[in-house]
This record gives sequence, structure tokens and C-alpha cells, in this order.
Amino acid sequence: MPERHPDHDLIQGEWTERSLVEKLLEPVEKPPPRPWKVVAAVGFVLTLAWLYAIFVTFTKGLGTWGINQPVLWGFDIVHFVWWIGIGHAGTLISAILVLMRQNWRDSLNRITEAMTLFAVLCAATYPLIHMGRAQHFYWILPYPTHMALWPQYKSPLSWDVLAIFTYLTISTLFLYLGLIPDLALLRERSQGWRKKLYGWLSLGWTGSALHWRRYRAAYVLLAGLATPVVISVHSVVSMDFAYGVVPGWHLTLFPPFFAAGAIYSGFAMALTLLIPLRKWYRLEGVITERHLDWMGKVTLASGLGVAYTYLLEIFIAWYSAEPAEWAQQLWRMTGPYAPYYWAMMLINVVLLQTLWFPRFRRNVAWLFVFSILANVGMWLERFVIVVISLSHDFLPGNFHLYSPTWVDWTLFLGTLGFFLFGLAVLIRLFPPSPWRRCCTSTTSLGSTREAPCCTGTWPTLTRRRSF
Amino acid sequence: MRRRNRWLKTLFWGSVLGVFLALVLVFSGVAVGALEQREGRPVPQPVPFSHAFHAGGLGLSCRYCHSAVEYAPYAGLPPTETCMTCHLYVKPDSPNLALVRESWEKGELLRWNRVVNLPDFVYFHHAPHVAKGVGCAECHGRVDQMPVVYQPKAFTMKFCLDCHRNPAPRLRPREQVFNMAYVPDPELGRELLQLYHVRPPEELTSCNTCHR
Amino acid sequence: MRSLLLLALLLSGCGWMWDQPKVKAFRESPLPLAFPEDRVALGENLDQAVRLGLKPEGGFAENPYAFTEADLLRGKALYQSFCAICHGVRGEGDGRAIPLGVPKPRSYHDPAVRDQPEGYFYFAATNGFGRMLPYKSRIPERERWLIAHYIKRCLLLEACPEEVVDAEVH
Amino acid sequence: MEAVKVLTEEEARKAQPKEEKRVSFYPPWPQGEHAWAMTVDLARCVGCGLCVLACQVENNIPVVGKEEVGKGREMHWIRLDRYFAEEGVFHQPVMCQHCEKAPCEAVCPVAATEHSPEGLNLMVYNRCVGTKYCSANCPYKARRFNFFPYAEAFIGQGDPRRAKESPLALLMNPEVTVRSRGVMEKCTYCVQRIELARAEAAREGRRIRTGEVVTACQEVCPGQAIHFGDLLDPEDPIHAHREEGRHYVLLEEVNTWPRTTYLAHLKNPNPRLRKEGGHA
Repeated sequence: MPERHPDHDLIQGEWTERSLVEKLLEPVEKPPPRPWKVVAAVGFVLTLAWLYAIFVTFTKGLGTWGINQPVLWGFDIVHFVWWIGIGHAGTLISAILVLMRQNWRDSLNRITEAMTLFAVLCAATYPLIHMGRAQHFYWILPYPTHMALWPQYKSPLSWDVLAIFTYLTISTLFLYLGLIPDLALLRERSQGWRKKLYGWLSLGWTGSALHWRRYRAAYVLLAGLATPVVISVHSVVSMDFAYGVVPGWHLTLFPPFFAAGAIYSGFAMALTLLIPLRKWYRLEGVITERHLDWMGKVTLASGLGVAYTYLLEIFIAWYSAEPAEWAQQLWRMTGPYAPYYWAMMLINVVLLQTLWFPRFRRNVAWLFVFSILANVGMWLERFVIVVISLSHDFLPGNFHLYSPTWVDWTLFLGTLGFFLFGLAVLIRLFPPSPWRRCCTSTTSLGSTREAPCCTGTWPTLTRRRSF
Repeated sequence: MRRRNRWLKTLFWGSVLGVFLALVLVFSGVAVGALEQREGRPVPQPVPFSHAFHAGGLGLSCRYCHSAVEYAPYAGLPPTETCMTCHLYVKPDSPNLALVRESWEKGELLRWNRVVNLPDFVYFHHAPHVAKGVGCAECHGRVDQMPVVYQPKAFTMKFCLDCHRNPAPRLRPREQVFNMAYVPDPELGRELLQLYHVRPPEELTSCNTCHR
Repeated sequence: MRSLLLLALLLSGCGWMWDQPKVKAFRESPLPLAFPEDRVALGENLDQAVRLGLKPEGGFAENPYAFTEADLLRGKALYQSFCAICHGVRGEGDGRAIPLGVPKPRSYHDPAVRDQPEGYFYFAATNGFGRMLPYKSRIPERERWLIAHYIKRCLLLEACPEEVVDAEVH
Repeated sequence: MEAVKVLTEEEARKAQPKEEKRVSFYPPWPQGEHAWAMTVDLARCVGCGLCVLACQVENNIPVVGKEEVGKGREMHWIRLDRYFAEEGVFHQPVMCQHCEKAPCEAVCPVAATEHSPEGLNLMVYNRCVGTKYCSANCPYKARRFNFFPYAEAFIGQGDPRRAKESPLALLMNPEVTVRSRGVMEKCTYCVQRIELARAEAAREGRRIRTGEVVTACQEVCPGQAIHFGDLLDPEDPIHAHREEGRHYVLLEEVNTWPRTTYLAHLKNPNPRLRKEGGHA
């Protein structure tokens, strides 16, 4: 009788260690399903369009965008904030859930970490290309120069740069660290260039008990280091706005608001990706409905934080008796951009409440629809904050509306394409769910004792014995 | 240990060390301006004019030719008239002076090659510097010893700021401004700072001093 | 292709404002510009006697500026920068350029020159004199009068303060 | 919040100059030997727009064309805001207010906009990387951004690459930077005039005289509504302006401590008109 998998309480169906590994390595080792090809092709085409739009921006100037005198930050910053927020699911799952011993994260962490990496890459391009003179971007970095000048640390933008780079580094490291045992396994199971690639990347992993012990120590350490990043990155991004005097930005509430919004949008995007993925690759046994249910709960919790802030924003604008603030609030509700505002309220406040009910939360179809809606809602939120606030500030002489151009739209769709294309390639090269499932979670964390699942089975999983 | 592991170890620690060394290199300031060296080699001129002979040997004052230096932002390049004041009589047939004579006869400009070329967003004014006792040699070096003039120092922003942050050791009495051989005395410089009403460093390093 | 090249240019380290489309001093103008010879700059002194060094009724003018003793030091520096190369430090026409082939000018101490008013020297510096080319373009008007004042006061009348005589100027 | 203040003669006589509530966490700037400031007398402003034009000529401001202006990308450093009220139309020239606690300065990541010890809010074009944050954070929206190579295109008559050989290059003030694409720009209080006056003063070994520095907008204003002066110079007429009852600060509640301040518009309607007119 086959031995039951040690993770049996988190997965569905009858799995042995061997059969599970074969299943999890399928995306890498078997030819991809048809939807993969479609996603990769669409992503690739959009990536090319994206590069073209960047080229146009660099050669012709920022005037090709829809930004104008009061609305100096348009789609660029909207999407920057949107992407940065999306990345948060990965960091949250890889850092905080490790420390909180939520071992259900094991089914999800790889794909969300990959999502984080590409979301941060997409986000990082926006501040770069939104600069008027992007060739001088390195002036924001602190280094001694012949100009005897340093960046100005009073500016939230210089905090931003540090935050994004930290975020990028940590999320890349997390992804990579988690991949090492998988890479070693793939190294043993593959031939040709793939073997070489996995061999290089797996850093000589042999699966010995010593390796596992060090691996777990490194993982917890990294989780501890990354936990503040989850909170700080989007808080720092929020200070770009909270630091300003613009009505609608000038709120001390912004850092927790943005952190909640980031986790909300991150989980929404993770759901949007995971639901089709588990269907296409038949991973329902690993990414179970219970997993989706848990994700729905996190989405609800963080979404409630967002909804609370929306309501509080209205209250504060009225309570502060600041004419510009109140005028801004009325402009959002009744101005030409009111449909965007009310759509945002509908999704992030009203529709969110459905997640209270297990009937909705466990309905995969509704969860998928809602996750897409939540992504749109969070996009609208950033649009409301960035564009609508700027279009209506203090003096009526400044008011001006904003309308994006084709370059703006191409840049947005392009990053979406790059995101999908990058994920598609990643899934093809690296398994979307780790095979060594229990070794980073509760059973082993915090104890120096070997976790039972982390020893002994290695040689039986490889196809050919090479050592 | 397997060979592959040794390889990887070398690679790993090598790249860690490499990144560390690169950071040390950047932040030690050793590499500052390494990519932006603008100090020059000798600039050849259409007419082989020797500053070493005219300014050094003959002892012509700088302002005999660069006569705007006390009044204008630029020091001024001499018109052909200035050359011909003497060269109507001195070496009137020299082949080296053919271009000067041609310019004099046709009334056309002689196009000298620029030695110092500041970027257009930098606004340097010679007059206040001369008036406050900054010698020519302070920036331009010993032009009286250069047969072909070159720019001895890179005129980077740091170069300007070094002096604007601490002007005293580079000041000299007004009478010595055109003296190439004068060596500034920091003690005297501190007195001159008061005497010439040189503004304090926080004002001298304000961006609008050079950029507008 | 062209825009690719442009992109490479744009992304190169060099900034865009290093070479701006404006006409600075000593830069080639996009149009040949001609100015009338006798143009008058804003704020310039229009008094003919001051400008030319000649009295309206004829003869050389007196110095219109009241120079102080302190100005004489600058007068000396200017004299030695512009004049001494031919006329000599003492004004005797024995400057360092003379042995090189420049015709020897008349000494200031020559009685015919000695008694001329300051306008005489000013006139010579402004318009040239004999084989000497004009210095109008090189020395501003006030400074030309100052040199004339210095010649008259220090070299000819020898009524110069001690410290000016002893001063080492460049 | 009152952008244009309107007072009757009586009210103006009675009014006391308003003390700004000056509270800030930031330490004061080091004080130089001048403290430049400007007052704009709205009662004297007829809204002719000559200041806009003079500024454009002085400061190499390109003409961007109808389409760009339609998109809200005009480049004029002075904007004439018009307010329609019962008493008629009020004009208010709004330029960079040279705030002592400028919101724009704190947010520039590369310190391209800085405060000078003389109170100028400086814009260093060649340090600007074009994040546009300063303008987003300016409550007066007095900053202008070069979305395209406007100046080069203007000089090159449409083709930025031909700017250098175009005769229009002669139009540009050599003392002012011709801004390239992607940098922010704004009113500088004609800093080139200040610096040239300073150089002249230094050459002559004296201080800058009262009224020696005149900004381009001040020079042309037919109503003499604009006055530029030095707050540290006791003889400067700017003190009289700032001590008047009509003196006020635009958007005082934002706590920016502007150096450019306004004098309220005076209304003096014919009493008979008030009786006969349809509206109060």
C-alpha cells in the first residue's frame, strides 16, 4: 500500500510522495497545454508593443502621453502603484505566513513569488520611463559624484527607489531560495541544456540533511527580513502622496491604507492567476478549494481595511472643514470622473461584502470574477487618487481633465503582456509549486530536529541515479 | 567535495567579493569623475601662437589680449587688430602669421579654437572673480609656461565648489590677479575675504551662483 | 534608423542642455550680423568731448572724470598692461617690443608731448596715433581716461603718491 | 480660501496688514544679504497680459502652439487667472510665489529645486530628471514642464534638430538657459538680472542698489502693479506695500510663506449705479 503523503491534510486526493512530485513537475517536463501557448503568444506580442511604446516615449518625449499641466502624473503612476500593490501577495505569503506558520502557503508561494517578481519589474519601469530625462535616472541613487551632489532624502521619491530595490532584491531571493531543491531535482531528471541550466542554478544542492538544515535557517531568516518589507514598501509608496499638499493626497491615513490595498490587490491578482492555472494544469488536488477559501478570507480582511479608509476619507474631508479637501471629495463624487469613483465604491465596498459568505467564497467561478473585479477596483482606486486629485486642486485656473493616449494604453497593456509572458516562461522552466512541501513550514520551523519528510526520499524521486 | 561544487563556491564568493569591491570603489570616491574627465590636451590653433613666449617671455599682461576679463562674463579673444598692433612691424612676413594677415586684409574674423568650453547651463562671470582677487592661474594654470594652451584642470562642478566652499586659500590681492607666479597665502586670504566682502560659503554655493 | 540613432544619442551620458540653441559671445551666429560702426550702447556717455577727447571748439579736452589717488594704482596697472610694452615703463619709448621691430614711439618726456592736456593721450589711445593702432576696442572709455590721467600725473608731472610709484603691479 | 480679495475703500483703510501664522517644522534657511520679494497690486492690474509677454521674451519661453495649449500644456511662467464676480472681472497674475517653505523643494529627489539664501526658489534645469513631482505638489501650479523639446522645436521652426542653425536662435536670451525636453521650469524672479546686477556691483565693489534689479514683468507693467524688491533694504518701497491693509497671501492656509504677495483689489462703485442696477 502506498505511503500517504505527509502533507495529506493540506492536499486533496490520494497522493504518494512520488506521484505528487511527478504531478508537480509536469508543467516543466511535459509539453505545455494549449492555453499556455495562447497566453505566452499574447504576452509576447504585448511585450513587443510595450517596447515600442517605450521607444516612442524616449524618442519623442513625454508629450506623447496624456499628461498635462495639473495632471502631471497619469497612467504611469497609476500603474506603478497598481503593480507594486499586486506584488504584495507574494511577499506576504513568503514572509508573514511563514512566520505565522500557515503551512497552507506551501501550495501557493512559488507562483505568488513569481508574480511578485514580475509585478515589481513592471512597476519599476514606470518611474523610470515617466522621468523627463530618464538617461539621468542614476542621479537618484546615492553615490559620490564629480558634481559633489547627493540625492535629496527629504523626497519620498528617493525613499521609493530604495523601497523598490529592496523589494525586488528580497522577492528575487525568496523565489530563488525556494527554487533550489526543485532545481536540484530537475537537474537530476533532465538532459541537455536544461540539465546545465538547473545544474548551475541549484548551487550544488544534494538534498543532504545538512543542506536542509541550512536551507530552513536561511528561509526563516529571509522571512524575518522580508516581513517589514511587506508593510513598508507600499507605505513608502503611499508617502509619495501623503507627503504632498494636494487635496485628496494629504492624509496621514495613507500608509496603512496603501498596505491594506496592496495585500488586497495582491491576493486578487493571485486568485486571478491561480484559478485558471490549477484548472489548466489539473492542480486542483494541490491548490484545493480550501486554499482558495483561505485566500478569500485574506482578501476580505484587507479589502475591509480599504473600504474603511474610503468611508473615513469622506468623513475627514468633511470634518477637517478644509474647503479644498471637501471640494475635492465632491469633485470625486459628482465631477466628470464620478463614474470611476462610484465603480470603485461598488466593487471595493459593496461587492467585497459577498466574501463574508462561504457560499460565495467557495464558489470558484464567483471568486474568479470577483478577483478580476477587485483588480479593476484597485486600478480605479489608484486612478481616483492620482488623476482625479491632481485634476482639481486649489485654484480654479489650474483645473484640467486628463485623457490617456494610445501610448499610455500600450504601456499598460504591454506591462500586462510582459507579466503574463514572464510568468508563462517561468512556469515552463521552474515548477509552479514546490515539491518539498513541508520542509519550510510548521513541522520544521523553529525546531532543530529533522522534519520527517525532509530526509531519505531523494534518490527515489530521480529518474536516473547520478550519484 | 565534487568538482562542480568547488566551481560554484568560487563563482559564488567571487561574485560576492566582486560586488563588494565595486561598492567600495564607488563609495570611496576614488572613481569620482573618472568617466567625466574634461581636462584637456593642448588645443592646436590655426595660428601657432605661443603663450609661453608672449605672456611668459615678453611679459605681456593677460588683459592685453583678453581685455574683457575685468568687465564681462567672458575674458574675450583678441580681434586681429590686437595682433596687428605689433605684427604690422614685428615679423611682418612670417609664414606663421599668414592667416592673421589675411584676416587683417579681408576684414574677416580669425577663428580660434576654444580651449575651455563650459556647458551652456553654467554661467561663469570673470569680472567678479577678478574683482575679488581670484588669480587667472588659479583655474587656467601657468599659461605663461604653455607653448600651446591646454586646460590644466577638469572644470567639473566639484572643481568650482571646492573653491566656493572654502575661498580663503585661493584669494590673492587684486594687484596680483594677473601675476602668474604668485602663490596664494591662506593667512592673507582670510583677511582678503573680509576686505573684498566675499560672501559666505552658503551663499556662494547656492545653485543660482552658477545656474539659471 | 534615424530615430534609433537619435535614441542612442539621447541615452548617452551627455545632457541635452550642454549646447543650447542660443547665441553666446564668441559663438558662431546662425546669421551674419552687421552693426553700424558708430553704434552707441545703452547707457553710454554721449558727450562728444568725453567720447573723442576733443573739445567741440577744437583742441584736446581735459579729463572729464575726477579720479582719486587710489585710482592711480589701477591707472598704473592698466598703463603697464597696455602701453608699457612699447612706450616703456617710464614712458620713454623704450618698451620691450621695440627691439623686436616695432618703430620706436616718441618719448612722453619730449617737450611737444609733455605739455599736452590729458585729452591728447586719450585721443591717441582711442583713435590710434601715427603707426599705433587704436585701443578703443580693448580699453573702456573711463579706463582710457584713467591711463591718460596716470601718464600725465605720474609719468610727466611726477606728482604721484609714493606707494603708487613703488607698487608692483601686474 | 479666497484667491482674489476685494475691498472697498473704507474697508481697505480700516484693514490691518494680516499677520501670517507662520508655523513650520523645518529650520529657517540661512539668510543672505538680500531677501527678494514681490508684490502684485490687483487694483492696478488691468489684465493686459504684458507681463506674460515680457516674461516670455526675457526667459526664452517657447511658443508651444494651439494644440499643446488645448491639452493644458502652456509654458508661460505667469498665468493670468480671471475671476468673474458681480463687481466685474478680476485679474490675478499668478507666477511662482517663491515660497519660503516650498512644497516643491522637499519632494525633488535630486535636489534640482532648491532654496537660495536670498529667498529665491531656484530651479536648476540641468539637475532636473523630470519626475514632475514638484509641479504635482505646487499648490499654485506655477511650474511648467517641457513635455516635448518645445524650445528647440520653436527655434528650429518645427524641427528640433535644426534649432542650432536657425536664425531664431538669436532671439534667445544668452543669459538664460534654453530648456530642453523633460525638465521643469518656472518663474525665477529673473535671476539672471539679479546675478548680472550682483556681478556689476562686485566689480564696482558696492552693494546692489535699491531698485537696481527690475524683473521683466515689472519693467513692462503699464499699471505698475508689480513691484520687485529687497526686504532687507530699509529704503525699498516694498515695505510700504507689505504694510498696507490690502496686503494678503495667496492660499495662506497651505502654509507656504510665499515671497510673492498680493494687494487686494479695490472696488469703488458709483453709488448711483448701485441704486439703479438690477443686482445688489
